Parts: sequence; C-alpha cells; structure tokens
Amino acid sequence: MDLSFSADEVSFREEVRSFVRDNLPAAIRDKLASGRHASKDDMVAWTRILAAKGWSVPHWPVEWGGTGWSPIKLSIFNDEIQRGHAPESLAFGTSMVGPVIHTFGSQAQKERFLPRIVDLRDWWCQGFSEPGAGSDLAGLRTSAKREGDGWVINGQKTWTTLAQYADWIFVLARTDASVKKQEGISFFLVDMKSPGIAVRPIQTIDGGHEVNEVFLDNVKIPAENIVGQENKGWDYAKFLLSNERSGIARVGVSKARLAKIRRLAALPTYGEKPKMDDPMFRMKLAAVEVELKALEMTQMRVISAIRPGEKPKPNPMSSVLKIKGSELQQATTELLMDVVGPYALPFQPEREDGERWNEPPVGPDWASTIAPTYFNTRKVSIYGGSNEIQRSIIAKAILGL
Amino acid sequence: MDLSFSADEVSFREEVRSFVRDNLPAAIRDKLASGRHASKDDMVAWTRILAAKGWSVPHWPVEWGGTGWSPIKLSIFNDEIQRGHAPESLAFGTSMVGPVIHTFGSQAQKERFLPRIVDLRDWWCQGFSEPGAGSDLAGLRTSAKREGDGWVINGQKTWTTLAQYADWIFVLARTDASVKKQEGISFFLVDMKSPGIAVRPIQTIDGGHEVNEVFLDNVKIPAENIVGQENKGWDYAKFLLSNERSGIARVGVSKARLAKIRRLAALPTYGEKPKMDDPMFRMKLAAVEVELKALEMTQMRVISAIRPGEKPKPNPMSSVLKIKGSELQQATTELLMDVVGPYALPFQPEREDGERWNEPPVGPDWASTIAPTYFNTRKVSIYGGSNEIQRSIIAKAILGL
Amino acid sequence: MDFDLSDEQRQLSDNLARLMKERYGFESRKAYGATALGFSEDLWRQYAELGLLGAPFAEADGGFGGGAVETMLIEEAFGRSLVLEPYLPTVVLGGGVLRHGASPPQREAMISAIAAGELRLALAHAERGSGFDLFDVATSARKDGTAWVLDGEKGLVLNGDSAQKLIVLARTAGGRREKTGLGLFVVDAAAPGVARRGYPTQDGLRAAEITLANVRVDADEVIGDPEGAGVVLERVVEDAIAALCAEAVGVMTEAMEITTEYLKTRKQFGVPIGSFQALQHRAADMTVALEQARSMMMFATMMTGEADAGERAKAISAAKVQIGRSAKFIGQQATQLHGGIAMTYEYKLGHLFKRLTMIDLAFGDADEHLKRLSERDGLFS
Amino acid sequence: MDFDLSDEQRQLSDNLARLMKERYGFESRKAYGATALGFSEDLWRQYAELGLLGAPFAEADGGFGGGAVETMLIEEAFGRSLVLEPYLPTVVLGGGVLRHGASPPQREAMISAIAAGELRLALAHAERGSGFDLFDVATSARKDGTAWVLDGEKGLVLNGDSAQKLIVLARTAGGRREKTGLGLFVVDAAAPGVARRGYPTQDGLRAAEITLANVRVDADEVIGDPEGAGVVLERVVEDAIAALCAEAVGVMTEAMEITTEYLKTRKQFGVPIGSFQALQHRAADMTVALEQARSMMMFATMMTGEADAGERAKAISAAKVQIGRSAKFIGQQATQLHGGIAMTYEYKLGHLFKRLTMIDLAFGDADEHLKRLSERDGLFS
Repeated sequence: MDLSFSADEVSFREEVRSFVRDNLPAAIRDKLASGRHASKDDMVAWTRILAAKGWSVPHWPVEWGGTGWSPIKLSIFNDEIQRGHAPESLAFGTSMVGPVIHTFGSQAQKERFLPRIVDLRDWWCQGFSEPGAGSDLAGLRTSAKREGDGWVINGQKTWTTLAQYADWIFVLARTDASVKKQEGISFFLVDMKSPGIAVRPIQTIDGGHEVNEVFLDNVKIPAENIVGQENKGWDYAKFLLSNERSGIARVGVSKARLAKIRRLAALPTYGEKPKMDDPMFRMKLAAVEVELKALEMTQMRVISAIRPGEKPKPNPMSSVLKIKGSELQQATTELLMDVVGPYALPFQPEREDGERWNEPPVGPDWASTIAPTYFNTRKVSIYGGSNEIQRSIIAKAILGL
Repeated sequence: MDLSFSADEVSFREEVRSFVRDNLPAAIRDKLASGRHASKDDMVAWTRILAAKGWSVPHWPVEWGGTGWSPIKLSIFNDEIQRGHAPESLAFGTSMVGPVIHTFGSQAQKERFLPRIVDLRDWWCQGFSEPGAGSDLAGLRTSAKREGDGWVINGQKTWTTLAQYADWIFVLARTDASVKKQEGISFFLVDMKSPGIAVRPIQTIDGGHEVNEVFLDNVKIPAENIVGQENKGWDYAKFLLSNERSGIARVGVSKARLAKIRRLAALPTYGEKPKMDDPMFRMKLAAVEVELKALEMTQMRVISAIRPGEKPKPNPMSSVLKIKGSELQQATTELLMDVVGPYALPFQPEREDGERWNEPPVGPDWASTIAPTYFNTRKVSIYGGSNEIQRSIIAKAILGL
Repeated sequence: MDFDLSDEQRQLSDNLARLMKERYGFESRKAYGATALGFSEDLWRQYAELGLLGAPFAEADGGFGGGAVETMLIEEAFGRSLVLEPYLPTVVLGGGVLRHGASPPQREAMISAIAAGELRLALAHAERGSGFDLFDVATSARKDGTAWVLDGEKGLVLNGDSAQKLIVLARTAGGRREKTGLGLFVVDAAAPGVARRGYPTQDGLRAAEITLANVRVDADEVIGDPEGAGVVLERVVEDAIAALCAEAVGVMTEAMEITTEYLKTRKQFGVPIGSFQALQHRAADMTVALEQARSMMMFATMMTGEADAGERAKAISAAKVQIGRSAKFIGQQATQLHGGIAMTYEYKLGHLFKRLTMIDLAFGDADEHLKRLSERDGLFS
Repeated sequence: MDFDLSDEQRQLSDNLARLMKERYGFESRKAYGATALGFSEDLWRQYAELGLLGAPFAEADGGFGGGAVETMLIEEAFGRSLVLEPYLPTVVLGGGVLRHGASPPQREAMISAIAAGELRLALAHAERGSGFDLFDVATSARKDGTAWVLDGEKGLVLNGDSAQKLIVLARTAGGRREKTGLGLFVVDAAAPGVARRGYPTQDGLRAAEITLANVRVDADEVIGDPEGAGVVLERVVEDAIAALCAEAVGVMTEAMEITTEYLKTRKQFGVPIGSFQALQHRAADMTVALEQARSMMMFATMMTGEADAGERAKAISAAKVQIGRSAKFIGQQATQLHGGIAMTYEYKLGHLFKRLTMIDLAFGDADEHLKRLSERDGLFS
C-alpha cells in the first residue's frame, strides 16, 4: 500500500498541466475561469488541439485513438483539464456513445463514427430522458417500429443538453411493448438532419439555454443504425450510465472553484477586510476542503480497483462519488455566494457564445456569473441519476437492504 | 393578533417563578441543576408541596383538582417548573392515565384513582411497548382473557420507565385476536403487587437504571379495572399519546440547559479564555437559541389553537413540536459536550437516588453528568413515537401524501 | 397572547387573497415583469384602492392606522404571488423613513400621495463597497447656505429606476463607517445631477445604480437631524427585515404547496412519487422548517414594536437567521423533489427559489445576522 | 499510487481478524473490562506473539520494522472489537516518544521489552487546565545536580493506572503555554512521590490522574533535549491521531454492520424495517460518511510520513475533522435506526457510539481541528 503518487505519476501531472497552460487559448481559459460557458467553437478548437496531441479520447482503446494510460493517470488528466479551466470533452460522444460503439457496435459503426468523435467532427447529444421517464428511465415511451429494412421512430426526448449544436443523437426507443419494460428497448444512432426531428430550447432558471426538447415525428433511420442486438438497449444504457457516474465526482471542477473562491475572497470587495479574514467563512471553506480531499481519495480508491485493461463494470461505489461529488459542487457555489454577497443581485445574462455583452458590469466584474452558477448547479444532484436514486442503489447493492 | 404576553400572563409567570424559588427544597434544585436525577422521595415531596397549593394537576378538570388555567398559562407553568429545576410531575399519572380515567373512566374509577394521583400516593407506570411492538405499537401481543368476572393477563412489556417504584401500571392488552389489530385492544389498570408481575431492570448506556422490563404471568385482575369499553383501548391510547406529544417539545428543559451552558461556558475551565470567548462556539449557541425561540412560538401557536374547555384532540402540528423539540434537547447536550471538552472522559456514575458518591470528583465538579446526559438524550428522538413516525404523520395528516 | 386576526385584518387578507387570485397568476406576473417599468401600474392602483399603500401610516398623516401585523399580512400574500410592485421600497423603506424620522410637513407632503398610489419612493442607502454595513457611506452631503449638495454613488437601490423620489443616505460628518454623521435627503429623481442606471435583478425585480453629481437639496428636504439619521435607518431596516421575513414565508408556503401538489401528481415507476417514504420525510422536514420560519416571522413582527433597541435588534437578527436557513433548505429541497422541471424558466418554483435566495442577501444574510446575534447576550437572557 | 496490501500486511490482518473472532466477542470484552486491570493480560501476550507490540519499531531497536500502514491495520481491527488493551498508550504514544525522540540506549532499554509484552507505558502530557493545548503545562521539572525533580499534577493519563512506566511532560523553562521549554521524562510508576488515581472512562477504558511530588529522575531518563520535547510530542500526537482515525473507522464499520443486520432482521408492521425507504437512504448517507472517513484515515496514515510539518499538520487536522463528523453522524444515526435497544448497556452498539464520542474528544475535537485548519493556507494550496 503506497498512497502517494509515484514519481512517474507526478511528472505526468506536470506534463499535462504545462500542456494545458501552453496550448489552451487564453480567451477560452479566461472565459471558463470567470464562470462563463465555452461556445461550440471553443470546444471544437480545444478538442482538435488535444486530438493533434493524441489526447482527445485518452480512455479509449489504443486502436481507436486511446492512450493506454492507467486509470490513475486518466483521473490525473481529467483533474488537470478541469483545474486548468479547459473545456471538458463533449461527454456525449467521448464518454457515452463512443464507448458504447467501441464495446457493442459493429465494425462498420466503429469505422464510421469513432474517428469523427475523436476530433469532434460529429457533435453528439443524448436521447434518453422523456417527459414521463426521468428517474424511471426504463418507463420511456418513444417507439421504434420496423419499416422495410429500416426503422421509424416516434416520441419526445427532453433535457437534451446542447442538442442545438448536435449532428447526431443516440436514442433509446421501445421496440417491443409486449415484454418487461427493460427488455423491449433498443439503442439507435440518429442523424439530427433526418426529416421529422425538431428541437425546442428549454430556458433554465439561470436564464441560460443548455437543454432542449427533441421531438421525433416519423423519423426514418436505416437498419444499420441500431447498436448491437434489438431489445438489448437497456444493457447498453446501463453500461453507459455507469461510465457516466464514475466521472461524475468532478473533483477537478470543485478544486478549480475552491481556488477561485480563495482568489476572490482575498479581494477588498466590501468594507475594511476581505471575506477571507472572516473566521466563520474560513471554517466553512475548510470544512468543504476536508470533504473534497476525502472525496479525491475515495475516487482514487474506486479508480484503482479497476484493473488496467479490464472492461469497466458498474461499481455501486460510484454512487458514493455521485452523491458527495454533487453535494460538494453545490457547496462550492454556496461559498461563492458568500463571497459575492449583495452584488449577486444584478441579473446580467451571458450571451449564448459565453461572451459578455457590451455594457460595463454592475458591481464587481466577476460577480455576474455567481448567482446563475449557484442556481444552475442545483441540477447536479438531479441529473445522471438523482441522488435519491443513488441512495437506493447504495442501500441495495452495497448494504443489501 | 397580539403576540406579546398579557399583563395577567406576565404576573402569573412571576407568581409561579417565585413560588418555585421559595418552595422548592434547595437540595432537590441543586441536584437537578447539576444534571443528576430526582429520587422517588424528591418527586413525592415536591408533588405534595404543589398539591398543597392546588397546583399538582393544573390541567385537570377543576372538580378533580385542576386549576382552570388557560392553555397559555398551563404552558407558562410548565416552562417555569422546568426552568426552575423543579422535578416534573410524574407524567404517567398526571398526563397519561389520569386524563384517560377522567375522560373515559367510570365514576368509581375516578373516585378511587384520581385523588391518589393528585398527591402521588399512587406511582403509575406505562405498560405499552413490547419487545416486538415499538413503532408498531398496535402489533402488541400481551393478551387479556376473561376468567370468571375478571381478566387474566399474560405478556411482556418493555421500556417501562421507573417501574421499580410503581404501585400501578396501565396496560394495553389484546382482548380479541380475531379482528383488525387496532380493534382488539383493551386498556387495563393493574396493581403492581398482583401475583405474577416481575420487574427486571434495563441498564442504559449512560450506566443508569431508568427503564425496565415488566413480565405479566397469569396476572388476575378484577372486572372493574378495565377502562371504558372492551376492545376500545386503542382509541384511549391514541388520546393518551396525543396528550403526551403536545408537552414533548420540552422548551423549558432546553431553556434551563441553555442557561446552564452560558453559566459553565463562562468559567475559566481550560487555557487562557473561557469557552464563551470562542466565536465559533458562540455562533453554534446562537443558532440553537434561534431555533428554540422559534419552537417556543410554534408551541404557543399550537397551544392557543386549543379553545379553553375544549377536549384536546390530536393535532398533527404536535409532531412538528416533537421533532424539533427533541432535536433541540439533543443539540443542547452537544453544546454541553463542547463546554466540558476532554474532562467528559472520566466515568463517575450517580447513585440511583441521584446523590453523589463519596469520593471527590475527577475534573470539574460539574463535568460528570454531561457525557451521560448526551448519551441518554439520544432517546428523545426515539421514544414517544420516533421522529421517523412523526415525519410520516406530518406527511399524511398535514401534507396529505 | 392571541394569534387571532381582527375582523379588519381578516377582511384585508381576504380582499388581498381575492385580488392575487384574480390578477396575479404566474403568467400575468411574467407579463407585468416584461414591461419597461417591470411591474403593473394598474395593480399599484388596485393596492391603493384596497388601502394597502397607506396601511402602516397614522391616520393623522393620511394613512389607515395599521401596524406591523398588517404589513406582515400584505407581504406574506405578496410573497405567495411573487409580486413585482415596489411595496417594500415605497411603503416599508421610504415610508418607514417618513414614519420614523420625518417632520409633520414632510409627512403631510408625501404620505397621502403614497397612499393614493401617486408617489413611489426608493431608499438609496447602500454603496458599491458597503456590503452589509448600513453605516459604510462615502457619498457626501455638504452644506451650501441653507441647502445641501450631494455627491457620490449609491448602489443596489431597489426600484430606484422607477421611483419618483429617492431618499438618499449621505455622510454629513464623521468617518466612513461611523453611525453618526449620516443624513437622509429627499431627492427628486429628475433633479439635475441625478443619473440612474436601472437593471433587472436575479429574482425578476428591478434595481438601479445611481450617481449623484452636485445634487442640490433644500433644507426642508432633510429628514430630521442631518447627523442623526443612523438610528432612523436602523429602525427602518428592522421593519424592512420583518416585512421580508413575511414575504419569504409567503414564498416558502407557495413552494411547499406546489411541491406537495407535484408529489401527489407526478408519477414514476407507476406510482405518485409522493408515495416514496424518503420524499415524504423530506417534505415533512420542510414543513418543520416552514413552521419554524412562520413563528419567527410573527416574533419579528411583534418585536418591531419593542422599545428596548438591544432586544429588538436581537429578535430581528434571530428572525433573519431562521428565515434564511429555512428558505435555503426549502428552496433547495423543493427543487430537488421536483427534479428537472424545477430548473426551467417557465415553471414557477425556480422563481420562488431565486426570490428566497435574494431575500437572504437583503440587509445581511443568515451568517451575518448569526454573527451579530452571537456577539450579543443571548435570546433568553 | 497503490491501495493493495503487501503479503505480510495481508497476513497480519488475517491473523488479527482470526484472533479477534476467537477471543474478542462482545461478551468476552465485558469480562476483560470487569477485571481490576480493565483489560486482558492474556490477550496482551497474544499481541506480543503476533508481533503487534513491536510492529512500528525499527528492527535495529528490537521491533519488526513496520510502519504507519501496519498501525492502521491493527487499530482498525481493534476498533471493530472495541479492544481494551493499552495499545495506543504503550505502542503509539509511549513507543512514539521512543521512536521520535529517544537515544539508542533508551530505545534498547525499552523497545524489546514493549515488543515482548513485558513493558506497558503511559504518556502523561495533559493537565487539569490544559484542554486541547498540548503545550499548556504547569508541571515543573527542575535540575538538581545531574538529576531532575518533577512536581505537579497530570490528568486524563490513558491507562496511567496500570502502566509500569510513565512518560511525563514537564516544563523545564519558559512560560506556561510555550512550546519551548518542555521536557519528556521516563518515570517509574512505583517511584517515590508518584500517586495515581485510576478510574474507568465513559467508553469502558481506564485512565488516571497522577500527582508528582518531588519525583527524582536520573539524567539518562530524559528523552532528548529537556527543553525541546515540544516538537517530539507534536509528532507523536500526529501519529496517535492517525491511529485513532483508524480505530474510529473500525468502530464505524462495526456499527454499520450491526445496524445493517438489524435493519434486515428487525420486523415492524410485518416487514423488516430495512424495507422502509427513509431508513434505507439514511443508511446510504451513513455509508457515504463512512467511506469518506476511510479515505481520510488512509490520507492521514500516508501523511504521518510527510516531511513538511505544515502539510503534515493540515492533513492530520483534516482527517480528525472528517473522522469526528462522520463518527458523530454514524454513531447518532445507528442509534436512531435501532431505536430503544441501542440505548441498553447489554447491546454492543451503544458502546461503539460511546467510543466514537470519546475518540472525537481525544487530542482535539472536530471543531478544534477545523479551527486550526482554517487558520492555515488551505488543503489544496
């Protein structure tokens, strides 16, 4: 048992950190550091910089563009990406549909789709949730019927993140209504340019446009765009979701926010003393740091339990990471609210491309994103399987209740 | 709407306060103030002092020794008793079986039992909980069978508080096993001297002996000792429990403990400064005081909703009082743990009569009761209907879920 | 001690409830908020007709002789509907300055106009760097003959963009953070040298940053002692905190009802999600938090009339702490129990959550007031 | 980074687990605790035979060359069984003073005896008024020729009633709360002038108050620099906190298992109470708290070897905070989920809860360490 990072791991972290420092365009870094969002162009630009280095899908099999890094190194890499205020890779392609295709897809699907994910030529979005199927995802009603040698899909998806940019969407649809709900679902790859697809934006409480409703009205898709076997889609979805959860602690994001909190709390924003001189605030901050340090170790324990080369399998400990990770992301946004104080009040929405409007800011120039971030971050204990669902998973899979 | 106490209520509080100050024996007050327990003799002595004044059962009908005070005055009275470190009246008689008897009992039962409760000639205990019937009280298995013109009771009761002193026990027993479980229960009055009754002490984690198991082995009781109608015992029990809950906020107890905390925290126990000079401790203390002040108001709202003379009926708001009241009792014991610090460690049990042993105390002379009180007070979120049961009551009766 | 409403108070509540039901559905609220003013002048007139705008003022001053309880009833009802009209700035803050500090002629000049719905006020007390410190004031007022000249920048002025008159806190003497040496000045919003930048706030209301450059104020526009406004301001802010507590309780009550309704109707796994015990118990804890908040709202309302300034300050801080904590818990958990729908702009809950969040930040958040309370001698002493 | 145990470590764990299973059932523990010593000398011999008592000491000193990981494994196993024997006082505290501060001849004189189970130590550092301040020492040591003379009263000395040798912290120079001017002295428990008052502790262990009146100590019984023991003590206490974190994780793990088992078997309303979602989710939150604590136990274990004193102190304080908070939550909620049975003396859970509570109070509780941590520059800086 040696709980410190090896010399090799330490130098790897340094290599990644300096690569991000030297290659991430300053405009993008500053935008994300200030709490605003990366535009589509920002994400494409950065993904291509990584792809040129061979780092855009590090967790994939080497033959499809992966790096063969150890699980520890992969987590160091993600940590540094998040800490460095670089855009994270578009998970819908790299962490969701990509692994599903290279694990369950046909050779033709692999050759067609994977290379276009590596350099973000294809923007993917996720067609899982429906108005009537949230926590009860398997209760989805979108249907796919055979027609000729293809399929026709009808239904409605919702909470579809960044669908407004998407070239493709992966869709769970019911292909057999006569069996147990988990056993009649298939996994489809759908071109967003197909006739019959409509995207309607959902405005969120922070004033942003991140999620959408996607309507599928008699959308015809060719036979080859079903993944794996018919009616086995639920297995692929569970595989996908368990991948999603293991990365969902987002320790690097919370670390970056803590660094930001310390920077902003040291400014003489109000009165005689900076917030950082308030003992109560310091104790709240320290308490969050303790939990985050513990979570970082917990994540390492979970990750290092994966033997290199081994196929990732669902691990109920990832529910522990999801619960604590989301709570800490939220706790850090609350600390930022403590720092910004009364000047959280003015509403100064950012543009969809994450740029500022022209008029000068009201109050401190860093204040405008803080309340929206606090409101928006409430979602992290809801999506990706709500924390209530995670607790039930822990009770069942870890405690056997 | 006038939320301040009337002049009459203020002078009434003063009258009660000075009566307690002038009539409560100093030895008893000091014992309770130090966190130790009143002995049987202490409780009898104090009850008789109150009875002589006509105040030992103030909430009873005037004809049986009550005072006719308004609900507000009754709560002021209880508040001052608790604040003054006087023993509280033995609830099993005055607040449980007493009201059941004067509400549902026969004239003969009233004349026989009530006067002996007024001056604590009869010490009552409660025969409700069983090893297999805790939260699911109606699942009790103790049985009562007709024999001649009397009854024979068999079964086991547990968590029976102060049964070691009891002259009488009121018992819920099943008199009809063929019907729905709530509809086959009757309410009996049983002489503890009856053959077949055995009491076994339960030692609690704080080292004390407060509760017992009571075994009933073919205990014969006369026909006249059933209360009200056969198989209607569950109604009487619910009536009794709702009375219990409304007093269970125990605001006065928490107020008295807060006063004690401020007194002890001001002492130079450790190091250069008293605990009271620690800003973090002051904020924790203030936060508890805020919740307690709010609870005091909540209790007043609940109490003043009872119209004078009106029969008390179950009010789901009393579940709010139970939850918050128990949480605050526990919070105050945690603040005391903060105050006592490392010298909570020595274990110096008190004698059953609440007196000290002869050897001098280890550490501060006020320290020995604090950890035991912290451990023992965990029970208040368990008994009287656990806080989980209370939450279910709120969800059902207030929210309609 | 008596928790019953008087007949007049009950009637006030009933009328108000009816008006809110008829005119303040969530869709109407969106429409009012989309106007240039950011609220409905028509509703403002209705409030005048109902006597709401004159409620807390003495009859001698042209008011209706109501008190803190009336304000509580009004703000609680407004909270449930997320009312946009500037009742707090005009009646509670501006009007409070008049009630606690103004001379008879000043009261006569303004109160009947307020009660009639013809005059809207804004209180410009805060500045960019003052944070939660009421007395941190850099804006200066210097004497020029009998008049005063104001210079400086005020910030976060609630409805400062639409008020006809501003009541400006400025320093006439003393150091930047001293309680003494402060004056309150009535400034016509159209006066030369007054520049206003209005903007929407996170919770859909309006506020403004205001620049004062050589703004002349006549002697009779000074409220009371030009060096003694600190105590007046303190008292007014205490009233405002009590009013905000009542508004917050209204918002929380609405959030609780919407959430309970959702739990009963939203189905997952074939059953209403309200049948899941973990969610039932969460909702029960929210109920406890709400009832505790309601109790402290009443306590604060009662204590605004307390003569002892120390006891009054403790009570107000205690209420702000309880409201802030209950509001955070209820706002966050109501969102959680809803799931995604609560994150959407079209749905009312998110707006309730945002309003609760901004109420906590007004006049000192829960931590700030807990700190103030902890530095005093205890609530039960 | 590697979380796997070495073969030796795995074997140590297996042997220990077997011994605990065979000899340390809860009923046996009651019997050991009922003796005059308050623990089992027989088990102490068994620990010696298993090599536990020499584990952390260098082989050159007569130990087995183990490290912090071995101590962690041992303490965690001891925690699960609520072991009574004085491992912490003898091996971690007393032994730690020898490892970090003693001379070769001193180590030679004592370490093999400890490893053989023939010598038990106690560390007498605290006093009646010192609270959580390690350096608040009034007990004095004055030079008399080459020897030293100790006077004063030490308190809360863990197993001080049964140790053969005491290691006493005394002031040789400087003011009452200074870190410098402190010495550590090895005192024979039977030496003239040593008076001990032993007593049971809340968690069923033993401690003592010790009076020192004119106790003579030879020069060769002084540990290191008689004015420089502060740094040694600090280091020893950091090791002890890491060890207590491991013990606490063992206790919490046991509490979780007992509670989970109870939820599966206890029936109310005709079903196992573990089928109630509210209780399932509570247990899930306890699991999260336990895993977070386990992670910080490992972090503290790793960081006891950190060279940078500031980073080491932050890590140890952080671990004590996390352990204290997880322990309070798990101890209280395990009790709540059980109901009345958890309040009884015969049932193990209450004793686990009491041990967790006392571990939090040892060497600074969670609030104290949070304060210390908050006064430093952050865990991620």
